[in-house]
Amino acid sequence: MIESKSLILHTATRFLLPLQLLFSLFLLLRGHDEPGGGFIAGLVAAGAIALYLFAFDVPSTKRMLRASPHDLFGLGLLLAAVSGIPALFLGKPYLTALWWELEFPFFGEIKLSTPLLFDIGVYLVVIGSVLSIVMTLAEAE
Amino acid sequence: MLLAVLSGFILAIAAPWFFKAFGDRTGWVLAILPAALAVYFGSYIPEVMTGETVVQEVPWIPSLDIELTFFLDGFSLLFAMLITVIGTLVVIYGGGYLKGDKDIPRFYVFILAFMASMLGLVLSDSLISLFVFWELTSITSFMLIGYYHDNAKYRKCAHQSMMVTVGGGLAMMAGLILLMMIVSDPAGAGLQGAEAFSLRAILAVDSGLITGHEFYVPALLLILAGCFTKSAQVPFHFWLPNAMAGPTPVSSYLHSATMVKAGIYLMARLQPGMGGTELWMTLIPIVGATTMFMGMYFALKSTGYKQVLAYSTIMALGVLTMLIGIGTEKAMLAFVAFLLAHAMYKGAFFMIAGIVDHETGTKDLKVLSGLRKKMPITATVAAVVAVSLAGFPPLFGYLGKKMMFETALEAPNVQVYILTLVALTATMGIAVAGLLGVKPFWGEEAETPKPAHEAPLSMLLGPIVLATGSLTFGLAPFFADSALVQAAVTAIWGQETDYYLALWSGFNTAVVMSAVTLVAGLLVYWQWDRVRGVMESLQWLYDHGPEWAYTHGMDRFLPWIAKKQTGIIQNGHLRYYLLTILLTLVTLVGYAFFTRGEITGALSFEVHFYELLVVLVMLTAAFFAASTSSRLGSVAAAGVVGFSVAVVYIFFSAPDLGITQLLVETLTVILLVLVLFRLPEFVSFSTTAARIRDVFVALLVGGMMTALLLATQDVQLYEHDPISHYHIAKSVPEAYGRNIVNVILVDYRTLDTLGEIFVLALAAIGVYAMVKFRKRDERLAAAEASEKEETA
Amino acid sequence: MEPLMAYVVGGLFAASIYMILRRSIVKLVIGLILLSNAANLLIFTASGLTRGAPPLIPEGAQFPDPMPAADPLPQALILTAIVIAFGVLAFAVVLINRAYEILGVDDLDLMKETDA
Amino acid sequence: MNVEVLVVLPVLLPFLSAALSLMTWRSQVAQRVIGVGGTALLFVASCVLLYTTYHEGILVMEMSNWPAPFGIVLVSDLLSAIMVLMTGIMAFTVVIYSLSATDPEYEKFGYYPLMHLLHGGVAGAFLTGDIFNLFVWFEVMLMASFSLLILGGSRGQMEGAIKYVTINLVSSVIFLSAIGLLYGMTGTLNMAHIAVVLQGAESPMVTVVAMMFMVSFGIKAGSFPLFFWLPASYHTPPIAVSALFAGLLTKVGAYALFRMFTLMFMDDVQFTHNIILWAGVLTMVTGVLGAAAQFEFRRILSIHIISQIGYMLMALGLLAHTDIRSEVAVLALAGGIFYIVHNIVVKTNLFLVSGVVNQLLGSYELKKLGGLYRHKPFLSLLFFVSALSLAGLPPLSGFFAKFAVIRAGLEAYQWVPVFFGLLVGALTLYSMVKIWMYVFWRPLPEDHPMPERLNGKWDPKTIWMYAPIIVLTIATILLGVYGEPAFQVCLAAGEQLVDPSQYIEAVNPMDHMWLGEGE
Repeated sequence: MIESKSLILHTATRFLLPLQLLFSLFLLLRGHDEPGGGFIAGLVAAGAIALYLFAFDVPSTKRMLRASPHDLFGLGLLLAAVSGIPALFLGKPYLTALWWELEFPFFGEIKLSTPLLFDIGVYLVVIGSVLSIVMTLAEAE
Repeated sequence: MLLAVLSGFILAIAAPWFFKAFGDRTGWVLAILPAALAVYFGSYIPEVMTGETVVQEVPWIPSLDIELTFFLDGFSLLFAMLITVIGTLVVIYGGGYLKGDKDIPRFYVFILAFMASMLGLVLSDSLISLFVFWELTSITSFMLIGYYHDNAKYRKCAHQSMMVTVGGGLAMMAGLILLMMIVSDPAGAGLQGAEAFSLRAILAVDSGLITGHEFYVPALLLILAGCFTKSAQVPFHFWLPNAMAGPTPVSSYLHSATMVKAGIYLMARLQPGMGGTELWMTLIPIVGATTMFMGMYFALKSTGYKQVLAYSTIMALGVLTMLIGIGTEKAMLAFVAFLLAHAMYKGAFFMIAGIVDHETGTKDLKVLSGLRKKMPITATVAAVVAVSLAGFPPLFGYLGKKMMFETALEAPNVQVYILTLVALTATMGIAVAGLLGVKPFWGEEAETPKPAHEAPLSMLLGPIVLATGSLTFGLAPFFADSALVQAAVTAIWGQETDYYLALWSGFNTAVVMSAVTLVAGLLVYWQWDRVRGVMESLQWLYDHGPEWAYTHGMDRFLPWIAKKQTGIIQNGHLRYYLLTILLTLVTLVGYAFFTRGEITGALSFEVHFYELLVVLVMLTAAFFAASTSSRLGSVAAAGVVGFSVAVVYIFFSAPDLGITQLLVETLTVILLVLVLFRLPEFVSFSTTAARIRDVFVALLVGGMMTALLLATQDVQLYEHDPISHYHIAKSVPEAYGRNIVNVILVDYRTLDTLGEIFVLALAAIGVYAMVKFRKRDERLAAAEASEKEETA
Repeated sequence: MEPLMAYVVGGLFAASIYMILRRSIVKLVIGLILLSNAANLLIFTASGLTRGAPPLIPEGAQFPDPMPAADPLPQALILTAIVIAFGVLAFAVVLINRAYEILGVDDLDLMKETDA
Repeated sequence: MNVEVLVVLPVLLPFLSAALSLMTWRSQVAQRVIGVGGTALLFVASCVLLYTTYHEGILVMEMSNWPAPFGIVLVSDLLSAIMVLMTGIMAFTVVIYSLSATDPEYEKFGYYPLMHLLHGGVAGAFLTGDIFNLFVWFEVMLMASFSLLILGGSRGQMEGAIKYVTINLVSSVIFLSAIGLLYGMTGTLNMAHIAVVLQGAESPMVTVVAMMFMVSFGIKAGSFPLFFWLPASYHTPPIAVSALFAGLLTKVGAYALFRMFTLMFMDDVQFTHNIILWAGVLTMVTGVLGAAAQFEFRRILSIHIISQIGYMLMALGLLAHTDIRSEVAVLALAGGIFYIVHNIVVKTNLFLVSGVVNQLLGSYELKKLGGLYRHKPFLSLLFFVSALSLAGLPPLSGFFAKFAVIRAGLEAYQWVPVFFGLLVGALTLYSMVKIWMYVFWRPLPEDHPMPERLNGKWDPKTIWMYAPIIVLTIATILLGVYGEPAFQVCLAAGEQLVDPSQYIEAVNPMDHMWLGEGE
């Protein structure tokens, strides 16, 4: 495995990672209106963590993540699949979009919706899967 | 009647438990069922004799026009009686014959199941349910022939009989469906639904409508293929002698008295509807007569007791077929008489064969001699049935044979052929009767492998009953005549006949023939060894008959062609698989294209310079990737292609696509690089010829795709807007999203996306499983290896 | 532009087909990657190409600007197809790696044990 | 909840099971409980779905509440419902079988989630009424099958997987390209809507694109000359996986052909269906000959799948030679569907039996096996029944399936296909009897030590292996001797297929037809 122990890379990665993750969240949340969305956001986040992985190693990446990639994509799948179920109880077809407009004290009005939940599911699955593949390969060394 | 048939199957399933309860006496206990059925069917005799037909309608699979309706007329009744009476005797006999054999429960299971199938066959009204039972008899027969399955040769025999009879059966199925199509032709009889498969309904149709139909000839030939194979007619006869691999009670019941007569049964049934044509009256008698002659010829040549019986059964089946083919009124009477006579004497003979084999340990007729002192009852019975077989008065066999002569003398077609063969067969028949009934029991007493002694009652019962039957019916033919024969003849002839059975009906040609053949036959018997010597000198001929063709076909040709084909098609080369698939695609698409399509799109090349640049880079990179011998170069080039594709997406208004493609391409290249360094460098593998071929195919496929794109360019089959206009219009007001692509992904077409993330997850699981999974032994080996290293 | 793209797509197909017909498993898998790109471009082209009109609706508007915008549906389909292809190809890439480790060869002509 | 919810359950349940199963990755017990529970629910749901569809007509659910043709619809007509029921049965029985047949090692590497996703993908493919969505389900199903195929990582699996993956990817690319071209021409993805647009369109390019679909599905179905991936791979994975593949996967391709070439591509039947017919004939012949050359239990069974697919294609192809609304056409399609049902049951069952045989004697090579009729008569009986059913002998399901197809063939005057249909039946019997003679009748080879398991007492642990086999064997018997209900359903399904207007009306893509308002 390409394990550069260079200090610059370490520092840069440590510094970049939160920014990248934040950026990916931004992409995720604005995806419904501008280019972005679960896939792109997930790929960006996965790329960021992969960079961290190359800079450090698998165990420390796992520690940093505090969850195994399997759990990430398992959760994502569950979230995505379940996001369609509430509609069933309202007598609507599976996956029908439901919208709630919530007032938050600081952020103002935020539209919460099942498509957003679904997109978060997608986001998690993309991160989980890509990381799982990359980490598996990295560990196989 | 449904219950009568089903009870056999049910008892068959229960038979192993009966065996646990009753042990050696199981045969006697189980025989109660066939005996009861015999009584049950016997009780119908008075009714059926008056010309009544008893019908029980049972629906089965009406969607396919299949019924399970049963009917009982004289002919079915005759068969039902044979099946149940001989069945009773055989079950008892089998119990004695196989006593101590640990597989005996299986014998009971299949013999009872067989009996039930056979009953179903002769009682069925629907041709399809008849066929179902027909195949069931083949299956049960397979299991019974293979009873001694530890012996490789016997297994092969069972296999052969199954393949031949089932193969014929398949042809018959097609024939039966064709027959259905004939009678349901609206221009003809126009039978509807299940009626068109009903035997009774078909026979009620004017036979001209059937024989005049364009499908008559194929239907007849296909049905005959089934009948001929099942009833062991030349050239399909060879399986029957081999079927003697089964235990003797099986041979006696299935391969002599009942199952092999199924074909005869069906032909006789169809005779009023399909008979009477030149084809019928020529083909069937020729096949029948030939079979008859060949059967007797080989019977005389054989030396094993059961072999002789098997061939003489073929002879009898030939006679029956021939009589059906001749198809006159008298022929039908002769047919029924001969059928009954044969069932009785041949059933008895098989059981005697079993007794002899069982009690002496050999069935070689060259060895057997002078058993009469040790086995007096057997010898007496054998003598009686031999007389019947030879066709001497006053036994019933005589009646059958006399009627046969009389019929042959009035055969409308191919009379000379028939008469010649009849005379020759009768002559040999006398000799064979002698071989079976006289030679083993009379003369000097010979050594046998086992010290001979009389058989137990269970085994003697069958032959005694059957021999008594032959004697009674022979002495008092009116008894059989009035009870069964006339009713049966009426059933298959369609109306009552003027003929009747009598021991003496005046001095005529038939009597002369009987006398002449008798003398000649005795002569042959006397000179048996010499005759056989002559016959054996023709061995080469026998070795290259139909059986040779069958064996070669099955054991040589089929595996050869199968291997050859598999070697060519499934050759293991992925490239050839892909080539075949791609060429198929190009051929089908290309053919459809050239026969109907055309390129209509306007070839406008309104292109921006930077676009041209990107696609040129893309193509160059693609061709570089394909042609380079550098691993890394190839990967990099593929990456360039991917990135140019992303640029194209962005140029043409697809920002989301562009970004995704960019990210995915990056990841793919990373993965490739991660993995590639563990793989060897390219080595030039393919030959130049292969390369040229592949370039050619590649260009074909590429050209096809280009042509398709160009040709569909201006094809717009819809009158309205594409559905995406709806997506655009509703995106803001109803889906609350301004990025329409994303709205499609998470709202309009969420299900696609759901599936897609499952694919991603699956890929991750797959990769994980592939890399991490090590077989336990593999892991153990690895652990051991590392241990060794450590100790070292 | 579409006619040109038709030829480009054809070219991509040809290159990728040529690659999957090679004996090396590495070429095979690169060929598969190109192949999926080619198919995506084909869909993209088949439904018509539009310059400079992404299917995005400006804030406060009801319709994209300018109109008519590019057809968003094929884009969504391609996006799905890209991600699916990524999953499958990642699997394929690892598969050839494992296959090489286990079989010890990378020549497809030597991989014919499982066939008759 | 409306009754339509039934349509989504066969897809949703496996996915939820899979997601749960992934979350409980580390607990073997939980995986097994979810495995059995999830597939049991799937089975029940599929039963109710068929029942409801049969009695109340075609069920449609417009996913995400967007009207057809704009959103994705899931449609359950009888053909779909029948296929989903088969999925449910296979899922449940095979998972039960896996409980004692599958190496516990596999369970640590996603065996159950993969299985669930395979079921979900297959069910989705059967139910969807959207052509691109069909592609997605195909991919779900394929990806799951890829991963299951390599589980165990043996040499054979690797080789088989490379061929399987490559050829199936090529098939997917052809499929995808065809969808793209079709969308370009019709502007829609909803299958009912496409059917409406194509009706009477008489564009020559439709037939051309139809050829691409035909080739793509032909590959998935294992049709001649596109089936190579199948004999190369199907016999390599763990036996429960092989069994499920054998039962379900190729049938998805066959289903797709049935769906596309009755609903959408019906303008040029003389051309398209004739190709299917003759492809079917060649498929059955090559398949059965391929099997005759084999001496390995699983390989014989694998290659036979191809031959059986031939009958299904033949049934569909007969439409080229009948009046589409005629009874013969209905019979042909009903026969084809019944054949699929029968084949799924029997083929899976034979694979399961081969697994038991392997566990008893430790081999799949016919020449190393023997003696089972002597020592395991009950197992022998189970095999014998299924084998005869496969060969089409009465009164088992295979006979009636074949009977219907052959009868339809004769009534359509297709003598040559019928001839081969019958011949192939005989050769199938030949192969099955070959197995019977080697494995069951023949005594154990002398150099082969008698495994203790052979004479030992009944091992209660194997109950989970026997139970599914017994159930499936009873199923093949009942589909034969009590086949009327099943056949009625198949006939009704056939009637729906020959009259696509039922399907179209149920989906009703025109009702909401949006005429570009607001532009």
